[in-house]
Amino acid sequence: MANANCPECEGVIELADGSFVAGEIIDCPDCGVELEITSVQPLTLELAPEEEEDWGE
Amino acid sequence: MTIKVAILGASGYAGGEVLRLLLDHPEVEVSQVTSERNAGRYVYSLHPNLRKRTNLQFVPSAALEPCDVLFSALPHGEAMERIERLSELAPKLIDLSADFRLHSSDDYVKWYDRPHANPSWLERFVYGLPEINREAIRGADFVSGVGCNATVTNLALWPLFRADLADRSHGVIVEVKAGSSEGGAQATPSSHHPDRSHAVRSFAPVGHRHTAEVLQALGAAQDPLAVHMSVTSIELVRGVLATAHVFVKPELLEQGFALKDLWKAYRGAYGEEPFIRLVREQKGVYRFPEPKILAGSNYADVGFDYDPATGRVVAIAALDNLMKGAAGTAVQCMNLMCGFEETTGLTFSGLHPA
Amino acid sequence: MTIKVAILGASGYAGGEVLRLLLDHPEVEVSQVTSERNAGRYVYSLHPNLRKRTNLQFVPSAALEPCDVLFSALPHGEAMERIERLSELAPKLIDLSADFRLHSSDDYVKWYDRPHANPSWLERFVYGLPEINREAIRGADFVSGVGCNATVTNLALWPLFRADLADRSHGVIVEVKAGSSEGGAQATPSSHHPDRSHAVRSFAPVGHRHTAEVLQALGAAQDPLAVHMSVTSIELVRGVLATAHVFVKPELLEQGFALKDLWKAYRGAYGEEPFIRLVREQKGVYRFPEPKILAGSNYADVGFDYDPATGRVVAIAALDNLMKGAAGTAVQCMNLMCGFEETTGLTFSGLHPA
Repeated sequence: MANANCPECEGVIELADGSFVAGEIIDCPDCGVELEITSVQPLTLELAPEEEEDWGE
Repeated sequence: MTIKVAILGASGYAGGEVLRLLLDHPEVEVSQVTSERNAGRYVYSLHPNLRKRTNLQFVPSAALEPCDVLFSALPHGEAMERIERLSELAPKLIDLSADFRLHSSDDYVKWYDRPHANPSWLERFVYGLPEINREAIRGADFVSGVGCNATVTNLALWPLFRADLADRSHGVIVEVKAGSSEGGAQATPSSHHPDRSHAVRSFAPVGHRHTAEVLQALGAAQDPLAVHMSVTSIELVRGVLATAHVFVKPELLEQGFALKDLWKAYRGAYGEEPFIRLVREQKGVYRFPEPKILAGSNYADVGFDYDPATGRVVAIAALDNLMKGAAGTAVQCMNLMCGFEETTGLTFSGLHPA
Repeated sequence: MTIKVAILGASGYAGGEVLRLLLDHPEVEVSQVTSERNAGRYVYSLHPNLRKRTNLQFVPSAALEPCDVLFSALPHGEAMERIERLSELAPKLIDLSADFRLHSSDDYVKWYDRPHANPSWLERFVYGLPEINREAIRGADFVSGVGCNATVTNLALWPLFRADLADRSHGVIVEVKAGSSEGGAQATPSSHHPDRSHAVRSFAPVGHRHTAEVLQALGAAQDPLAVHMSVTSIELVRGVLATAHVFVKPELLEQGFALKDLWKAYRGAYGEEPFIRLVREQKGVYRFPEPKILAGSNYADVGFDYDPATGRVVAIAALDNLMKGAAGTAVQCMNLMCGFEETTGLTFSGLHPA
């Protein structure tokens, strides 16, 4: 298991070895923010660029 | 070997909800349920959702026989009058009313405008909110219920005070939005459908009694905290949402307090809690806690937001006032008191859409 | 030894409801759930009530692996195109869509305005309403789901036709009042809150497709029956109520047909049914079936009234369109198909108040 902390909420993210590749986008299980896998060994994550959905209430 | 459990005052919403949960609880046999007015009638005549689930009939409280656990869901003021007699009926007692929630009889007089009938019993009761009082409840024989508006407020704020992040001198302002089932099963002019529908009604701008339990949970003798609660009735039957406004300690602001610190405080307080879910998401419709998807479940959803420009933390919590705010928490306490797995009989996840 | 179950198309309301039920089903392990659009995302991002209950993530349908039971909850028209491939994935398949509900491909073309993609499969599917088809379902490998408006109508009327009390020449007029979740998870102009709220909207005065299933269940080849359905959208999310109007056979009227004959017919049809409750009471607020206390439960409440002056029977039924009208009935069929106790994982009683 590879793990790293979510840059947004510091939640622990665990990924089974070999189940992910660099550049892949995953969701943080705690805060749901989209993260980009910037390296595999060691596992590093960055906030994926994504546009903020406008609710327009 | 199941335990025998009786419910005193089971004609109301809270008592009916305890009954619904216990009927599906693998360790429990519901021995008796009482209602003076409805003695002899089938319970499902008042609780139609329980049709075909039980043929239990209400009995008068005088007919109550000894049992292993007694839930009391009588109107406020009844249990404290009858506590001596009730305590002889069962070794473990859980009272959902407000009679034994406050530790100090002075507080009771102040908030409930009458002297407590049995003040010596106050210290024998443990406040029944497992998330902040689990070990005391585990070993207790007498446990009080919790107020729904107090609980949603306490669960929203607890991590901030546990981690000592809040500027106590600033006090707390909390706005509670509440559903109609908080008013109970008794019809009143204000619950008349044409007047209650689509209400956005300032029910209690000040002086709501549940404030006492928030002061008790978050207050500290040596460092008083001002809690300012306002309750607004909204278009909802089950469910309550609290939006609490707190300010971060100045010294922490200087050290660069940020959202991550809130995650740390909330995860630290609730990471292992079976019934608390942290909800703060970037996408989707339900990004912050919301009551309607919690109806019938024992979950409390807790979230937060932060305004770095002013240091204001907005702590948000939602729950079902009849479940996590009353009956669900009471059954959770029973599980702890009897050594059952804490989530037994409380795994319904709520509905979506609802 | 639990069985492996997958859900194809689990991002919608019906698929999400099957997932909610299976997560709490003691005999089942949910192996995979698919959604093309949401592949890789946690299921609770679309089903927030399932937060903290599962860390399952959606996978694309191409990644589906063989399993013991496959639920398909794809949009109408998909399963019939892909049935050959799907049937290789699991020995037992339950399709919640409308693709395999009708036995005759002519009926399918008539009601769904397009030819059936795989008509030979129609006779291999059993119509999945246990209350009128239990033995066939028990032995089946391929079972269809049920339409919610059809089911509430069928369950209201079935005892009358089973006991041959109705004057078939008169036909049946049925008015269905339906909640917004029948429209599914996709937002449309008509589901826009400011327009959908407080609607009392004549959604389908004539030609509702579910009529086909009522004709199939109650019709008889040699003695055709006219079923006239109208659907009105009302202020509700989950839930549907059917009010059906039928006239007693003239000869029975002459023999002094009375209310107790209706009790006899309904008890005869439903006395042993675990999920049907007969509701016709003199007192209380809920004297006839009503959907709101059924939300989340697999119950259908069925009742009736009778006007001796005209011989008109009013048959009334209520259910949760996502549960007894879809996912609950589908899981009930799985229990029958796999030899589990029929009520397993389906004991939630619904909430009151709600």
